[in-house]
Amino acid sequence: MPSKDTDTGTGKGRSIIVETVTRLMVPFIQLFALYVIIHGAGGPGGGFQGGVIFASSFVLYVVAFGIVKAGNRFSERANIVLFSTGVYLYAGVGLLCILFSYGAAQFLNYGYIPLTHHFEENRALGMDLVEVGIGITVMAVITSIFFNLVWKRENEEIGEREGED
Amino acid sequence: MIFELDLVLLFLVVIIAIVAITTRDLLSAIMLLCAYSFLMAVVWVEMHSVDVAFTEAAVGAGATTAFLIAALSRTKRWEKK
Amino acid sequence: MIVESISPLLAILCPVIGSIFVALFGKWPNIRECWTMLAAILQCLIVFSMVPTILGGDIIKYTFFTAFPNVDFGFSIDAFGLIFAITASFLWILVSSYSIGYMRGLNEHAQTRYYFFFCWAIFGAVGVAFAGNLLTMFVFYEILTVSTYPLVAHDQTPEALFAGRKYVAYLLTSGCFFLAAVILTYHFAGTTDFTNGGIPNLAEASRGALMALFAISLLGFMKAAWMPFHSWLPTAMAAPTPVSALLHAVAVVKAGVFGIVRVVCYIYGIDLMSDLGLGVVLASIAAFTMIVASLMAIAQDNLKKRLAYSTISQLSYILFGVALLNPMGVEGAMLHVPFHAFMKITLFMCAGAIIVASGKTNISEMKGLGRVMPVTMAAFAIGALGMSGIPPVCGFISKWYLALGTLEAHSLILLAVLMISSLLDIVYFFPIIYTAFFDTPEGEEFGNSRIKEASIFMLVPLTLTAIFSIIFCLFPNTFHIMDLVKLAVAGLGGGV
Amino acid sequence: MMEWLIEELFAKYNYWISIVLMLIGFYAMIAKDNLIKKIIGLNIFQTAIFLFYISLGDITGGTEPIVSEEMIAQGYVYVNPLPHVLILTAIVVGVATTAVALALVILMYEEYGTIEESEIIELERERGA
Amino acid sequence: MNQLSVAALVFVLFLGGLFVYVAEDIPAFGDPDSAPNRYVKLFDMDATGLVDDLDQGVIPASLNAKIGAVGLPLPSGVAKLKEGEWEAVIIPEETKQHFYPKEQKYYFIAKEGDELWVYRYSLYLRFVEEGKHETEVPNMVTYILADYRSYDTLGETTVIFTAGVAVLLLLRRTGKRPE
Amino acid sequence: MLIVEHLPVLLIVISMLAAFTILIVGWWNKKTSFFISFATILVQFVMSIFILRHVMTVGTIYYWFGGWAPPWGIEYVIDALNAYVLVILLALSLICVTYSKRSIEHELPDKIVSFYALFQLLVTGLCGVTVTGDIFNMYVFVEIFSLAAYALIASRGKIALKASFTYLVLGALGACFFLLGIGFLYSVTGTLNMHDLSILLPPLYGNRVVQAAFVFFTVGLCVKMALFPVHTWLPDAHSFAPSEISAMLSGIIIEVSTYAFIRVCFSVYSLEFIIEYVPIFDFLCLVAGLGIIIGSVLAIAQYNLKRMLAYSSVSQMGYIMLAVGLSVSTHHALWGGLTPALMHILNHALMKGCLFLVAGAFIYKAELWNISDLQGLAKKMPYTCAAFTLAAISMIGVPPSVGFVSKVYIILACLDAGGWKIIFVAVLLLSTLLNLVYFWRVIEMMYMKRGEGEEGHSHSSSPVKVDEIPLSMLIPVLTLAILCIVVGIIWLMEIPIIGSFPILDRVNELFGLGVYAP
Repeated sequence: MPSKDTDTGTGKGRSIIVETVTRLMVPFIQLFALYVIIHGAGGPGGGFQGGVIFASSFVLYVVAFGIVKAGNRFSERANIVLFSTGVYLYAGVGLLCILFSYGAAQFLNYGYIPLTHHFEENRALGMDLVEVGIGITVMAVITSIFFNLVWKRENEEIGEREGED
Repeated sequence: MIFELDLVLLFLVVIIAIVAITTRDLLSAIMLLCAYSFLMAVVWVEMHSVDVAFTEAAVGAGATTAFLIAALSRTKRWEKK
Repeated sequence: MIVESISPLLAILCPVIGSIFVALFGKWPNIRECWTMLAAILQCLIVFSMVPTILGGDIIKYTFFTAFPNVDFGFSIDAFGLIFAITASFLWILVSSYSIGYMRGLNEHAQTRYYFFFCWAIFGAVGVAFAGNLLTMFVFYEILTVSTYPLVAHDQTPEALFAGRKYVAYLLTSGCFFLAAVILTYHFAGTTDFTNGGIPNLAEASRGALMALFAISLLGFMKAAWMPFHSWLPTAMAAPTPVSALLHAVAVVKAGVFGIVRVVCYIYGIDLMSDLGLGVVLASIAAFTMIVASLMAIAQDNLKKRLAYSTISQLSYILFGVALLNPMGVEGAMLHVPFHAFMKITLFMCAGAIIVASGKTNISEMKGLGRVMPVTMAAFAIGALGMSGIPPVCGFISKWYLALGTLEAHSLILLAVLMISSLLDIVYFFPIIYTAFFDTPEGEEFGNSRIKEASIFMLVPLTLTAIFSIIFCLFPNTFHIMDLVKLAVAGLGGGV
Repeated sequence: MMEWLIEELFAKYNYWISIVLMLIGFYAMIAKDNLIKKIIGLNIFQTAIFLFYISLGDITGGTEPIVSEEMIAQGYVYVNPLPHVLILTAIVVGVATTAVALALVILMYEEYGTIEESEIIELERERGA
Repeated sequence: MNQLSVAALVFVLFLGGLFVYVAEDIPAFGDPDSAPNRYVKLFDMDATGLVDDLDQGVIPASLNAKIGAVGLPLPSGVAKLKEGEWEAVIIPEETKQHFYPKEQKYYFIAKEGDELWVYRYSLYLRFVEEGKHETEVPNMVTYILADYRSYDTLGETTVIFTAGVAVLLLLRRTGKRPE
Repeated sequence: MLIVEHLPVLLIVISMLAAFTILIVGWWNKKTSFFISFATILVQFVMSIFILRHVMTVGTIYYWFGGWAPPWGIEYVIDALNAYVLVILLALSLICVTYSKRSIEHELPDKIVSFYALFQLLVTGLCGVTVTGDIFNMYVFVEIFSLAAYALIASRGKIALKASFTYLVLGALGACFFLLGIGFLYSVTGTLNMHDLSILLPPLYGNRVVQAAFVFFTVGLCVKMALFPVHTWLPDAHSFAPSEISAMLSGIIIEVSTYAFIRVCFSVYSLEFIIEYVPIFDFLCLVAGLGIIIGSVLAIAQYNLKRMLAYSSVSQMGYIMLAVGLSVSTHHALWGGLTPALMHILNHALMKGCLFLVAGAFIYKAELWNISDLQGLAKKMPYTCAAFTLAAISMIGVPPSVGFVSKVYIILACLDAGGWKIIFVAVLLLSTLLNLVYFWRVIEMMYMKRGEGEEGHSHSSSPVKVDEIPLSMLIPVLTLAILCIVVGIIWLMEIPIIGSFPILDRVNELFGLGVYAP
């Protein structure tokens, strides 16, 4: 049986301070994550790191409120769509390069996407798009993995009971 | 690269790694792994690879630890023997 | 002269197509068996149609494709191959007819499977006969092995299963050695084609390697049931009698012996064999097998078992003849291939007829059987006489040539062996005839004559083969057998 | 001897540390009975390899690989960014492997009630018998 | 100490031995001239009579022949860096203009004694010197990650996606959650 | 617009996109996931045939990602070897995915969507490994297919979890070694492109780092391909995975790892290095020979059908590695070089694929796991059993099946190599016998042992009702079984069509094998 002190399941022993601080923190963490994703071009960071940070905000939420409450506020279906959306964005950008150049350019040759008139700037923008794609996928996947790892069968009953409240 | 700091950090990393695999309390092993990753990230910052260090801090010390603890919450905390 | 012809392909396709129809018409026994007969007759006709060409001194060739440099996958039919093919395909007709009687008589199960694999076994046997090189021969040899397994284990009793397992274990093991022999031959000689007088390049390999290769080749032909690798054959008598008859007197064991003759005469060549002194080795193996198997046959009470040991002994006559490495010996050996087949198949069919009609398997129970089953036992007597080498049955002719061969080889010991072995043949066959005809019957069944002759389907084939056994003695050139043998031996060249 | 110490052992201390860490991780992966310990060992092993890569790309007196005009003007040398890229990829692979491994561990715990490998093998043998 | 750990120790010692064997040849830590960081030597050749040609920006035929024999693309032009050191570039053929690198710094040629040592520049050089102009992004790691080696990154993202689906397959909540 | 130039990348990308799509669309309608997967693999298969044709008629395909020239960017290189493996890989995947429709609906009804998404990712990873020309890219794709494989193996739960975990630990270890090998090579050459490496390495062959890197590659990939001493993950993983995954594992995954090994040996390193600097191939032959025997012996000891097949895979990997090991010492045009190894890669995929699918069919129909359960099954499932028999006979090596051809070619290669390697002839023959023992047992059980309640000669009593598997499972099984014979004849016939010798000759020519005289 799981020991009590590592039990993240039921959210027993909730603390008002932790909850309040979490409520305050989560938006800032997410903002920071977005910053990291966007700022990847200029400084350290990028889609991957940003995605993980974004996911960590959900992790924090779970830690503070318990998996049941978090699970109820978390749409799995949307998450799975996000799973794919990110990678779609990435691979799609790659394919667009081929399409827009009528087969002259290679996969992921961003310069050929006609976002601006400048070849090099196209590259930079293409990279940004790709980073966003990575960010979305990583965020969705890390969140999903974490939720799946934490979620226990017993929680379902509790979840149903709380849902009735 | 600050050579003395580097050396001290690396020795610390080795010690933490050894303790992490020998301790019987899995929770502390996981926390030690977290510390290990974090120190490693510091070492890498110190080796001018900020991006990798950032990632390691976010993933190694963050996501991996979260996963491990999540898994631990559904299994056992103490190692047998 | 080499004649390219499609007829070998047609001959070999007969059983294949036959088997397909057999499987399709499995629900209607009459149509199914019609197809078997039809395929058998057609194949036999095609095989006979090749005789004139071969007698004209030509070789019929049909090549599918080239598998390796200098190794075609294809057929090449010479006189010796044709003898075997004639034997196998002609006897197939008779055995098919016999099978119908036997299988229906005993109301056997899984008859479609039986006929299906029967066709494939003939396919394998004729393929071995036609094979133009070792590789092709190997392919058909293995097909023969695999397709006879369901026949051997047909009864599906634990005993039959054991027999089948033993059969496969022995023969596929020997298949491994055969494969090794094929590849080593190819490695040493650069080709595996059967060549009159042996493959010339082979002589360039070292003595030790050739000796080893010969040993491996011999191990590869465990189908020839030479001792001490014979024990699968008596065990395999658990199969239905027609199977024992055709496959263990004709197709399977003869394929093994045929292979050894091919290796000795057409791969190594007589000269190389005598250079290497391998003839002595082969002769001693054959002599040992002849004597010991005869002795063991005496000890058997089960009729089929006794016949099986007799087969082991008789097969070694062929090896013995070849091992003499002179024309007379080889001629005797080659003659013994069809002659032994006709005689032994008579004996087996008789044994089967006895089983169907009276349910008796042991010799000691057959007292007075000759009075109620006169035709069967008469045929049996003819076969037995032939086996012992007594005229006017064809066994006499082949033994005569073998004896001449030993004289030509100036080896009195070998002559003595031959004589002793023939004597032993008489010792184990005559008691059966005596028991059947002259012993007073015991038990009631004979009185009420509840035992009758077996059905006409069985009786006709066995009478025919018995008659043929006599005809072969009186007119050895029936089916041009003698001509073919002479032709084959003349082609061997070298010291012959 | 002294020379060897200075040239091989001391000058390449990063490699040595990473090798020691690899050995520790490797040992834990093979010898530890506890499944979570194995995963921890795997993480240590991987991180050690990352350290090795990062050490390859380092240049004494180098600076972070983020281009800016001032730094070029001041004559800075950038460290080699390629190993960093490779390691970013490898880190992701590592976390993915860990996640799948943990999922397996959880399921095994639900199935067998233990996360010790030897006990699982024993239970399995009992079931088989 | 069970059997497994003994076996593991043996393996560890074996591996450690291998590392000790190797360590001597690993480039020194922080060396700016090591293969990944600077250049790797291709071959050396007799320098007699070639230096003048190189100085004038002409590539000697013997040098070309040797490079071709190794299997690398031939240089299109040579620029003198300083006394005894040259740099060769490759300009892609006309038909391949849509491939991005329009001019590639490829070879480094140095005169050592009376031999010419020909080096291949490492990837590092191009990433550092040209990356910024080619991609308009200052962070080298980002532009290598997302452009030069973007396909690896797509693979990496697919890896994490795979892990997500794998965990879904293994641990998906079976019951229906209340909405 | 030269579409054929883009085929290699489209091959991978549509596979990826299909995986992503399956996950989304499957959320609304489960049934679609099969059709998406099937259609994608079919398209991929057609593409791979075009690629093979292009490679054989026009020449090697190069593809530069993002337009970056090779040492800087990632490059795809497709020569005869890649194209050949690619076709085999996709053909077997196509067959497995067809088969999986009904069996997955039956076995994992609530996991269909994620199953197909992962299956598609598995195919993606395998294709990625096969076509890439960049060694780090290869590592990434190795990880993709490994992760997918771990999860797929574990998808049945229970003991499969343990098997999957063992595979995961060993696989991750192997991948780590591979990564370390890449790091070592990078540390002395500073490049990751395989062709570039092969140019820069020759002067450095004496360098210990280069030699150690080779050892790491070998060890890492040997774990992945379950060569004898490190095969321990294989039997459990193969026997408890869903059958189509077992077929993929045995038929393709370990073969693709072998492909990676061949690629590293001959494309990154060269013949000279293997012969003179790290003469590891003789050792490899020995290990493979040992693996052949021990795998077969262990297979005899099994009573679970799939487990027996899994051990047989260990032994068959030995065949392939033996052939690879012999490749450097043979120099005949026909069976020299990699020809026997590549032949057996195809042959093993056909045979083992068929056998595992049949084993899956038995499980699907009646949960028959053990060999003793199969008593008299031939009457109930005649076609399935016939397929099994054909494949089993191939494994034993009865002519003219594929097993026979590989055996002949490997033996010829042994003889060609000469010296002490002739003992492998004996090893191969012995292994044939052992194969005979364990496969014949099954055949006998299916055909000859009477089922329960069946009396003596009772063909007239109620015949057993034929109860075959659904057509969508039967057709793949029968296709593979028939291919076992047809391909065998094609190999023997040496006729110049796709899948026959010209491709293998091209491979040998590429690596300078088969004509090399030491």
